[in-house]
Amino acid sequence: MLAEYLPILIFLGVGTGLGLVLIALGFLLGPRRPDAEKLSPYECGFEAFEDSRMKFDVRYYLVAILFILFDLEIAFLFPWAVSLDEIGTFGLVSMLVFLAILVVGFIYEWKKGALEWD
Amino acid sequence: MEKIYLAILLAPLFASIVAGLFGKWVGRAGAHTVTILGVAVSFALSVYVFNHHVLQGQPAFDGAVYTWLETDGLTLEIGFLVDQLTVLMMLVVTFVSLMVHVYTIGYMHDDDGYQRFFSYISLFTFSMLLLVMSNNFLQLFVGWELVGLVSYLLIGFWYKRPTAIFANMKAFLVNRVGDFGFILGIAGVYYFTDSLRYSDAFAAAPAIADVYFHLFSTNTTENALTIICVGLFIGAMGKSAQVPLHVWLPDSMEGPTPISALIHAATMVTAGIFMVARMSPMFEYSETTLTFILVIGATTALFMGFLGLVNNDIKRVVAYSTLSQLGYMTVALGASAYAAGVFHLMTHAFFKALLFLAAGSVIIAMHHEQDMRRMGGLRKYLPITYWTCLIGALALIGFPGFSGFFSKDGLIEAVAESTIPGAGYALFAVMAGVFVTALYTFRMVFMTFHGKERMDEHTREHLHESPWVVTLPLVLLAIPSIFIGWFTIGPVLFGDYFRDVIFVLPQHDVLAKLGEQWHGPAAFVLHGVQAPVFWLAAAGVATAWFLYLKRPDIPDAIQARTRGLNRLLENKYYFDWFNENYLAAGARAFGRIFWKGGDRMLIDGALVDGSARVVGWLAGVIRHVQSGYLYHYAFAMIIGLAALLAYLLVRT
Amino acid sequence: MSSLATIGGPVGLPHFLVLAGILFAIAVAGIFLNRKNVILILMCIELMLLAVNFNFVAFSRWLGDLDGQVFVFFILTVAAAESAIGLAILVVLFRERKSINVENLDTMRG
Amino acid sequence: MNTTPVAGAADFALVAPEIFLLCAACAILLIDLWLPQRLRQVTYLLSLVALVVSAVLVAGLPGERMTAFGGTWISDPVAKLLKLVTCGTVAAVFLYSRDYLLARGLFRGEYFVLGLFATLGIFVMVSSGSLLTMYMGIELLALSQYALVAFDRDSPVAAESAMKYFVLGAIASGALLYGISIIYGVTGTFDLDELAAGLDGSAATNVGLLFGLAFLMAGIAFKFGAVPFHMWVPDVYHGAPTSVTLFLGAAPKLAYFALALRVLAEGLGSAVQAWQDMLIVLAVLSLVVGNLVAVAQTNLKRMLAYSTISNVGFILLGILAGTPDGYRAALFYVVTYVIMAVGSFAMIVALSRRGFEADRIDDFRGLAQKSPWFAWMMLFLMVSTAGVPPFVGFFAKLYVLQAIVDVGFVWLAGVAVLFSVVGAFYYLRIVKVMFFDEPAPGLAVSASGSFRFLLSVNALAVLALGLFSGALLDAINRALP
Repeated sequence: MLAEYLPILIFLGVGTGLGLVLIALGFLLGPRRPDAEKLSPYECGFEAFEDSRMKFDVRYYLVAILFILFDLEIAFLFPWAVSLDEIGTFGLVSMLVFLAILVVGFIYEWKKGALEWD
Repeated sequence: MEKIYLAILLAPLFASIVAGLFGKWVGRAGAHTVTILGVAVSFALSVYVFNHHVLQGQPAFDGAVYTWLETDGLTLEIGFLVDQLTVLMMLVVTFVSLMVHVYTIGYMHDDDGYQRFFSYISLFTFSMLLLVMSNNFLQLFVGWELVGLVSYLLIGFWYKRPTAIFANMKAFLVNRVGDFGFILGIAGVYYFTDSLRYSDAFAAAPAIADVYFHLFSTNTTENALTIICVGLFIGAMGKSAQVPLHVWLPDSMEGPTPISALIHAATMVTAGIFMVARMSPMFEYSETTLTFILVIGATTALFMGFLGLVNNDIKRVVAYSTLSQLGYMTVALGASAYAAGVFHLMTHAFFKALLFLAAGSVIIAMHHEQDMRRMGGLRKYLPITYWTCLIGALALIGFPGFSGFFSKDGLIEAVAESTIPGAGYALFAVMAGVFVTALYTFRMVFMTFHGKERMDEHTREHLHESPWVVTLPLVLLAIPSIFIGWFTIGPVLFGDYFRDVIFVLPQHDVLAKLGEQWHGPAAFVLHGVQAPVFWLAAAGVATAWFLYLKRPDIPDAIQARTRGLNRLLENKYYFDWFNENYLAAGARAFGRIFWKGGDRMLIDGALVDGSARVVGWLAGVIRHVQSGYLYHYAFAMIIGLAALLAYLLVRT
Repeated sequence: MSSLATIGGPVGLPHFLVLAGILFAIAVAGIFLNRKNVILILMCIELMLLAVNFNFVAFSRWLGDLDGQVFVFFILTVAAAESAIGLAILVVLFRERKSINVENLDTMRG
Repeated sequence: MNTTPVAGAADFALVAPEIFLLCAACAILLIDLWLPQRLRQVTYLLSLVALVVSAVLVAGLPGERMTAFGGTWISDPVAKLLKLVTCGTVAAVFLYSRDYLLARGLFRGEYFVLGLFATLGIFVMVSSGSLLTMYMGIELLALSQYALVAFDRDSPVAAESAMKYFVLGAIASGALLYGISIIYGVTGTFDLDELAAGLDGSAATNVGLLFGLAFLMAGIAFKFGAVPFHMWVPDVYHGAPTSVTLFLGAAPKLAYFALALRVLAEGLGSAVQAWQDMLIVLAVLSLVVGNLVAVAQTNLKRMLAYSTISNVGFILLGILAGTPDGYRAALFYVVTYVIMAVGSFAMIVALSRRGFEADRIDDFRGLAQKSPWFAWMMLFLMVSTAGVPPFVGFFAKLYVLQAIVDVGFVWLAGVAVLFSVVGAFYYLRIVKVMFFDEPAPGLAVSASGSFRFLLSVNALAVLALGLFSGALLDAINRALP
């Protein structure tokens, strides 16, 4: 059965090979005349202000955390929506309860000020 | 009735907890009020129980009030066996304890540990009641150990005195030897009967008496019951201070005087006697044990009396006399005259507590001076103490009509009737003991209250009679010391007070033989006056009078002539010396190997310290695994998981 | 179960199981080989849960039983909650320590 | 799982306490948002009320075994008993924590809400009839606990220990899930009853099942803190605020016991041969390592953590006996252990003040002189945990030993006794320090009246349960007939 995957393997091989060859060609054939301006970091025509590996603001993490949590309700909503016909009122009420609990969390974060940037 | 028994038992415990834990809160007055109340309640209820069982003749109670733990094969219960013997002990314990509580108010007046002390003595009363009221061996043992524990705490009460610490250590160690025997005995009972109840053990006793097995070698057979009984008696030897486990008792005089009176005279030391009497249905079937008891008791009775002759510390003299009297009781047990032993126990409790408290009163008056050589002529300063002390002394020597007379005379005559091996030696010892007792008792009386006043000026000026809380117990104890024998000897020794309670085989029943000649207490007194026992006592008193009042120079001369004998006595037959130099210090011979070497190196060093060191070292090593690094922790979990999986491979 | 390999087409249950096993092993190895960044550990944990999900889905398909896939939904949610809490702890840790280096987490030991 | 939802009033009646607890926790979370700091006590009181009401609802559940929601939920006497004990324990923890949190500016609603959610997690675990429900309970409890440990945001050690706990916990739940997935693959079900019905005597030699079991066991062992999955215990107990340690050390143990009981004894009962051997290794290692390392500790919280590990060894011993007697003994042990652990940690709380955690053993020096009553209470707790009669700890150990001797593991009992003796050493060291050392400067019990009262009741209960151990034993015999 592995034979069926042979085209994929060939494709992978060709892709990798081609990429490597092109890079190698550029490296070998391209002219190299570095000067100070060329080696300095380029940032929209300005001098770089700070280390490019700067740390993200902690607030990004907060938003990320909240996003993950609320994003995942989709995982439940989707199969629920698909099978809503079969599960009827009981399913509807169940989902409402689930969302209500989520809303409690949402109120909490709102009131705690997690949604304000400053 | 169960509720009343429980109340008797728990009232002192409750009082003890209040005084001990809330001592600061209830204050001094609160502490002594609550403990005295607790013991008074116990005493009053004991009187009620006495009335119920003895005067009204209700049957004995034997049953569990609470089943603590029940697993297959083993039932641990808290139960009571309340019969004539128990009631008698309950009365003695609670009464003496009550007196001591009152007396303590005066004696410990200036002590910092006032509340603590009351808490301890109430706890002691509880433990002792637990012990005597028990209907099974486990509870007996718990009471036994609790009593020992409290005694241990009390001897070391003044824990800042090094001698007190040493004394309490000694008491602790010596009692452990006894306990070892005791545990073996109890284990034996359990092994043969699968039960810890007295009733089961008693019922099985004749059967166990027929079991023989090889213990020491295949050539000799040992009787199972004998082993059990000897084990139990070794326990009794520790608690009741029989030779050679007696060494702790004189030293225990380091404790406060009320304790000497309560524990080391009246109650705790009698626990062993009580126990043997309680177990009479077992001991009766083992004549070997009875002979053993007889010989040990006789030796204690006579030789501990001699020690009273040379001691100058007033409390120690009383202590040695206690040892000697305990020997008497033990002899009675050995002669199967259990009733006589218990009877002497009872009378002794009264007059010995009296003597101790009187000695305490003297000590208070003398500002904690205990050396009789610095006393003398105290009669006019301490009249009440003197008269009560004299009553105690007369009772102790067995002066006809006093309580001690009835019990001791009955006891000696019972021994005279006994025919078991060793009875001859015992009879000699107790007869000679009478003379010795009289001699040292009146030596003490004369040296303390009569003769020249040998104290210094300062003390003399401040001499005055003790306060009423001290003298009241003296007077109250003096009354039974005189009279109690009159009323009780008939039913207790010769009547049926102990029928159904104490079991005696017909061929051993010496008291029954005596009973044939019993014509009432008055006749007994008359008979006593004509008997050699009285004359021996009288000779003792006369000798004391002659040596210590008439010609005080003679004792010194005698001492000078008989230096060797004197040294033997002053060193208490070298028991302590032997223990310390041979037993307790085996590089100083067997002792240090055994005690220091064995204990320090093997137990403390190798087992306790050594194992502690090994444990500590191991702990140090293992804790390095706990490095604090997360990946090490994760790694450990992976290793664990891998091990579980590897196990799987091995398994399949 | 000799036909294990053929169920679910040419790529059978064993392949999924092996793949899940390898993912799980990589995740575990990542956790204790990585000694620098706590965030990497969080990622490894996610990977581990994904490996488990692979297992569940594969078994569910093979058994023809939906329960396994239901379980996967729950795991997904829990994994999200878990990483949320992980990140929150990470933020607290960084604020206190100014570092999320795994090697610095050793003030308590023994 | 059925395609048409089967859930009627009867099903919901059996989960009434859980529904109430969930609603109460959500409501308290919201109420707390609008409360000013000075009214924070309201949150605290409401939480206690919520626990009491839950307990009342639990008490109203039927006394026999019933299932709900297609077998995923079990309501039986054990669950009832464990839930009641949980309510009591958590309430006690809240009460003990109040002053501690107030003194440190940690008196926030989240502590109580998280505590309630953890309680809900315990409830769910205790009543699980399926591996899925069990997993949800485990995670609800675990996530609440991670958050609780990191609750003091200004403490570097707390953050560190929370991180360790979280990472290791996540690995453990990964392993647990992996195990569940394999078992699902082998048996085709999550339902514990079906699992039990589907397996027979050959289960103990079924390689696939055993493979899953090994992973599952790793997860369970981690939750309990059994060696070698114990590494988180000392660090977390040490690093977390003492009021949180108090929580971690007590009620969750009941849930982990339920986890072992439901999954191993009920679900995989026919593979007893297999998990028994694994548990023997875990139990012996726990006894050895827990008791040995505890000796070397100077920090009381760490010492108690190692003591927990050794006690877990005992609980596992009871479970591994694999007999009803063994389970009963383990249940007895876990209930009494929880009571003793709450009391012991509460003593630390009692002695600590603002800016001073009395968590070193030296901090207890001379307590008997400063506060004899509490010294005695601590003595009761320590002596009981060491297993000295007549305290209840003794009976707990006794029953476990009896159960394993009955199934022939005399050597195991020997090991357990030997290391209990080692254990007695470090418990008694506390007693020695309290009664025979000179008082530490500034030592004092700073606690409110209700705290003192509860602690006294707690410690005296250890004695009372020992003296009347028959009552507790009866309750347990009824719960696990």
